[in-house]
Amino acid sequence: MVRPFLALIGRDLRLAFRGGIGSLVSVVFFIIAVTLFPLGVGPSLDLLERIAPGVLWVCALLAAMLSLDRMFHDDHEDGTLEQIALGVLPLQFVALAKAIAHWLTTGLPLVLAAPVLAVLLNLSTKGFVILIVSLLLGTPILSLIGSIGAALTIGLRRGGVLISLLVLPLYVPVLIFGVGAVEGAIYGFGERAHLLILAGGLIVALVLAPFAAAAALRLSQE
Amino acid sequence: MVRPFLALIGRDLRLAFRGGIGSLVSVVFFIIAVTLFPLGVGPSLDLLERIAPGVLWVCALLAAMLSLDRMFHDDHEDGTLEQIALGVLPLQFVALAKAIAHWLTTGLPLVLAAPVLAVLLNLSTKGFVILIVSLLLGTPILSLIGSIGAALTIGLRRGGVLISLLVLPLYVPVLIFGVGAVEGAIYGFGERAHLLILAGGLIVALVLAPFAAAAALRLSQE
Amino acid sequence: MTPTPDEAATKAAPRRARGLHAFANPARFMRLARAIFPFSAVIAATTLIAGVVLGLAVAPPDYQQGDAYRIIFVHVPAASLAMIIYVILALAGAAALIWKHPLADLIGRASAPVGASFTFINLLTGSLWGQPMWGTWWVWDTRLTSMLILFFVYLGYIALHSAFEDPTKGARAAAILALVGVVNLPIIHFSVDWWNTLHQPATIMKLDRPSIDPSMMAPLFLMFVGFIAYYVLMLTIRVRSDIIARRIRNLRLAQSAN
Amino acid sequence: MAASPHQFDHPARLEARALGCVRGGRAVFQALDFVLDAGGALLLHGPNGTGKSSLLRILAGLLRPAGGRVLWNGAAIRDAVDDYCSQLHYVGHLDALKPLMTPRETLGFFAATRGEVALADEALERLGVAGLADTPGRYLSAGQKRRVALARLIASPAKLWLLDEPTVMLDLDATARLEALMGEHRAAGGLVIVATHTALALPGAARLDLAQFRPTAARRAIDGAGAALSFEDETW
Amino acid sequence: MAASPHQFDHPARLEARALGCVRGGRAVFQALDFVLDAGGALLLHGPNGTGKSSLLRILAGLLRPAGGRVLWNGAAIRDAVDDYCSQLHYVGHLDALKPLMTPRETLGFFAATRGEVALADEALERLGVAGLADTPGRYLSAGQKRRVALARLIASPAKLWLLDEPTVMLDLDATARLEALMGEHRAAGGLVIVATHTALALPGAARLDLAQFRPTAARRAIDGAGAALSFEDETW
Ligand code: HEM
Ligand SMILES: Nc1ncnc2c1ncn2[C@@H]1O[C@H](COP(=O)(O)OP(=O)(O)OP(=O)(O)O)[C@@H](O)[C@H]1O
Ligand SMILES: Nc1ncnc2c1ncn2[C@@H]1O[C@H](COP(=O)(O)OP(=O)(O)OP(=O)(O)O)[C@@H](O)[C@H]1O
Ligand SMILES: [Mg+2]
Ligand SMILES: [Mg+2]
Repeated sequence: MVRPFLALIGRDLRLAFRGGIGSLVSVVFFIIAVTLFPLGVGPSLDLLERIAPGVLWVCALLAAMLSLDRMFHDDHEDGTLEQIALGVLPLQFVALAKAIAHWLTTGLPLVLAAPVLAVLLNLSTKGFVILIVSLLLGTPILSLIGSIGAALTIGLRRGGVLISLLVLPLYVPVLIFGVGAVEGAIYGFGERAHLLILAGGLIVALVLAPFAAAAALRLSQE
Repeated sequence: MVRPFLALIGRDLRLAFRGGIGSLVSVVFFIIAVTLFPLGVGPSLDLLERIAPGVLWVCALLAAMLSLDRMFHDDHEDGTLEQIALGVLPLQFVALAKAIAHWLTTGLPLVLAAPVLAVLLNLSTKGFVILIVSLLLGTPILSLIGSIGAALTIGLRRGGVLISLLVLPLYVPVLIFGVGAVEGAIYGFGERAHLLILAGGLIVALVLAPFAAAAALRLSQE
Repeated sequence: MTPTPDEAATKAAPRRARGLHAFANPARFMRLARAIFPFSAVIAATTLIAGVVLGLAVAPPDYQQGDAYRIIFVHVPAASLAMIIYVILALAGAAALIWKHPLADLIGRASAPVGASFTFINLLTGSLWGQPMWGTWWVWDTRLTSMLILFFVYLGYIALHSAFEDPTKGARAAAILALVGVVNLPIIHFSVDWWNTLHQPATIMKLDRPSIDPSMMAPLFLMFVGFIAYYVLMLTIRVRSDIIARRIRNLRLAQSAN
Repeated sequence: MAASPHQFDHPARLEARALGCVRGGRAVFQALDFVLDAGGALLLHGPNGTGKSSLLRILAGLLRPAGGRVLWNGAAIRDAVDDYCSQLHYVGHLDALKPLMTPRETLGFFAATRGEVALADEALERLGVAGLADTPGRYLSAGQKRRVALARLIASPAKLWLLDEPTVMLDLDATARLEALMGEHRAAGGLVIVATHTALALPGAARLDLAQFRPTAARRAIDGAGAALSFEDETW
Repeated sequence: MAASPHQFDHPARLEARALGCVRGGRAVFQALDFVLDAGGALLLHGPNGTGKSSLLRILAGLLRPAGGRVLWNGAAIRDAVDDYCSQLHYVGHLDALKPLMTPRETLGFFAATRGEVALADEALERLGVAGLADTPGRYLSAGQKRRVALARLIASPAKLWLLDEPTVMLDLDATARLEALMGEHRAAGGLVIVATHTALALPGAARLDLAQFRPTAARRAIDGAGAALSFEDETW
């Protein structure tokens, strides 16, 4: 069971690497979106500093959301998904492997790019570490919840938006606690509670999301 | 020449309507992104009012950008594009028709949704009309420029990011003048100049973009 | 080939569920719906008219807000219905997934637009009310925000349902979503509550709760009953028309085969 | 005839009992029965749209029948899907090849999802595309892709082969290779079910004409209407 | 044999002169010549990967040859692409059908892109799928899709038909219909070029074995290296 699981993750990573810059969809989007803000909102440093945690987290969330429709799409189109379904790996592990690969190729790069962008937005240095930690805890939740939305919309033309609409309400709590942690650190009213909730959410999502996604996958093959 | 041109637009619109809510990609993304901001930045009305023009325009721009990779993708994948290329319509008109259909299904809905979202972000009422006008002038430019990027990345896996990178530099001026117009109206230092520049940009884009896109289409054909 | 009932389901299903399966018979459901239809129509019409009359003409104006408060007679029942219907949606989703109850699909499909409309009515009346009361159409208050998110949840449900050409598949997908969403609703509520209280204190003057006068309570209650009757009415109409539409569609498909 | 790379010792039997299929709300076939024993082959034929592909997907467990059962060694496949899946190979219309992955990698990956190690070189050799083992999928012609898809049959063992129009795009050489492989597989105790419109040498194969199981127009309408409230078209 | 819906009065001639093709940096064929006159048919055959599909795309103007020219009525097609395109029909591997569009709409749309009005009903009738005219593409079986794709040939007139493995997925009935259509088209003065691996009745057709134009291994390497910097492989 472990070998097929790792094979699936490994293949997704390999394809992502071969895809060249194309596989960096989310980070590139993240960077673009964040850099547009100073252009749109104006260069005032105070203002930027105040909105920095929110802008960073919202953009991270949008970036994670955008690549979701690719999670199962190609594999479904070219028949790979039905072959995987015929393999020995139970569908919830297929979903889990996909979510992990998604996080490694989108969430993790986001986390790595965040510090640079935080400087760009003049984020208070007190928030730096917590920003990273909150992203580290939050982005995997986004990938896991996202795998449900992606599985539900397999085979639908233009599933992309639908996914956004489906996962958005589920992303809101992550956003609120993520930003809450960073602001808590900056304004000094504490970040622990928020981070603990994020960690708890991650565990719950790890346990439950693959089952929901598996149910959706089962539905997806015509 | 007119009939194939209208047939192309008509078919795109019909497919968009049949796609149900899925065809509202951009508006849904626009609405989602805009609603996420108050959640991230906090509910303070002052702050929201100050960043409203920027947030609205950045989100509109991202929304328009996101649906670009769909412009030629499906038609390329299922062989429709090669049939269209074998038709009588010169490629620049194919590109123009695609850009128009793209604007009708993405840009126009954005313009229509903007007032409601402006209310949510507490945009000053003085900026309302100018926001609409600037979007009406700006979003077609985004579609036209976008058609070049979309044509250049036809057939590339994950062309999505590449498109973003290609069109972004050309989108930035639209963003700056769009926001400039709205802020000019709100803070009373005038919006005419900005709007005129946008209108000029639109005319230039209408004339030149289809040729560039056609060249890109031809390049990918040969 | 008569469609055999799902074997696994019949084997695993508890007795009650098999009882419910009786209604899966379209003909029986149609009879039931026909019976309910006039009742719900009459109740909805009378209570809504009475509620409007009482609310607009009989109830006294509020000493603070004047007549603007009358919007409450729509605003509050709409909010309740919006939430009640989501619970029904989730229960229908569970029934569809666990007991594979076909009627549950149709109920979910029929309920969602009604729930979404009530949510929208609540949002709309609230923001119309907010303009005179708070001086703004919208604030990012906890209750408002979670209501807005509920509206998105409804839209997602409807969109997912209609995205599938094959109605049964759409129903199953939507059922999964409804169940996932139900886990999420309390979380949203809770997190949104927390979000607002932790940040800067609310800048908006909060409305004092009007002490409810019986003359105000009566129309409120009537409107509430009227909304529920209206919902039942819509449910029966939509489920019935769904069944008929599917029959027609299948007949047409079958004919086009040869 | 070279020896098959895989030998199957225990006898196996696949049975379809009163299978019915409804797609898009329309009854496609009904009351379909067959029995296939180890070493046997079944050739599905019939006009376009009579349900050959649908039947193969039902047999692969990818589509749920509207009625009836599929039995593998006497047990309903729905009760032991995982075990059953690992004993079959399904090659459908889609080649399941990635533009960025080479045939060798592809075969390795699919064998891994079955918990096995791929005999990639041997498999590609047998299909006559050993020279393309390291050419990314995007550089392959239609027939070359098809050959790689068929190489999955050899790369990891499975008793039951379900092949949907396998000869499509294949040239004469490749068709002959496929015929040889099917012969060896049957000789080794495997089962083969093929849907095809073209001539294919399958000595002693049973033939099933799907057109014979078509419901009458009247029945179809009734079933379709009834199925609206049941679970037509459910899957997995 | 029913009369073709379209008649072509002026004679036409298609010539290939010293055509060469390089794909993915590798030379596929070279020095390929043929002449085809009105009423004639050319059957392309040869093992997988010898360049049949590539040749057809070159003839359709969708792929640029690495060398040589294609002449239509004596003029190089590159000089009058638009005019040439409107005189040909290309049916490739892809069916160009949308899941959400019905066959009638699809045919209407493609005819419109050619500036014409589709004979949709007649075309679907001729391919035996008149009953599916209003069924969305997603409900069609593989062979039904293929029939709709082939209906494009009838829905609007074109002198030159370029067909890439048209019989794939077709049943016997549909194959016979296609053969009849090709016969009528030729009788009416049309030209047909078909790449196929299956038997197809094309009386009096010239045959071209692509394997004969394969460059030698040495040549292939040289050509490939030279072509690496050119615009190989840009396709639609
Ligand atoms: C768009 C804006 C608004 C939204 C989305 C909204 C939402 C809601 C909801 C969901 C409830 C039901 C709460 C429950 O049943 O537990 C409710 C109740 C109520 N709303 Fe609003 N509301 C809005 C604006 C307003 C405004 C402007 C006022 C008056 C100034 C108002 C006054 C009330 C009152 C008096 C109740 C009933 C009291 C109670 O049950 O606690 N609302 N609203
Ligand atoms: N898109 C492509 N990019 C690069 N090389 C390609 C591409 N498509 C095909 N080739 C290569 O070009 C050669 C000719 O391919 P082509 O598809 O024309 O062959 P074919 O004769 O049609 O084969 P088949 O019988 O398998 O359809 C093959 O060797 C193949 O590897
Ligand atoms: N995805 C689908 N959704 C709904 N109906 C479908 C779907 N695929 C096929 N059908 C319908 O089901 C019937 C059987 O299709 P199937 O693909 O099994 O036929 P087939 O025998 O394989 O045909 P072919 O020879 O054309 O491949 C057809 O009438 C078709 O219209
Ligand atoms: Mg088939
Ligand atoms: Mg070919």
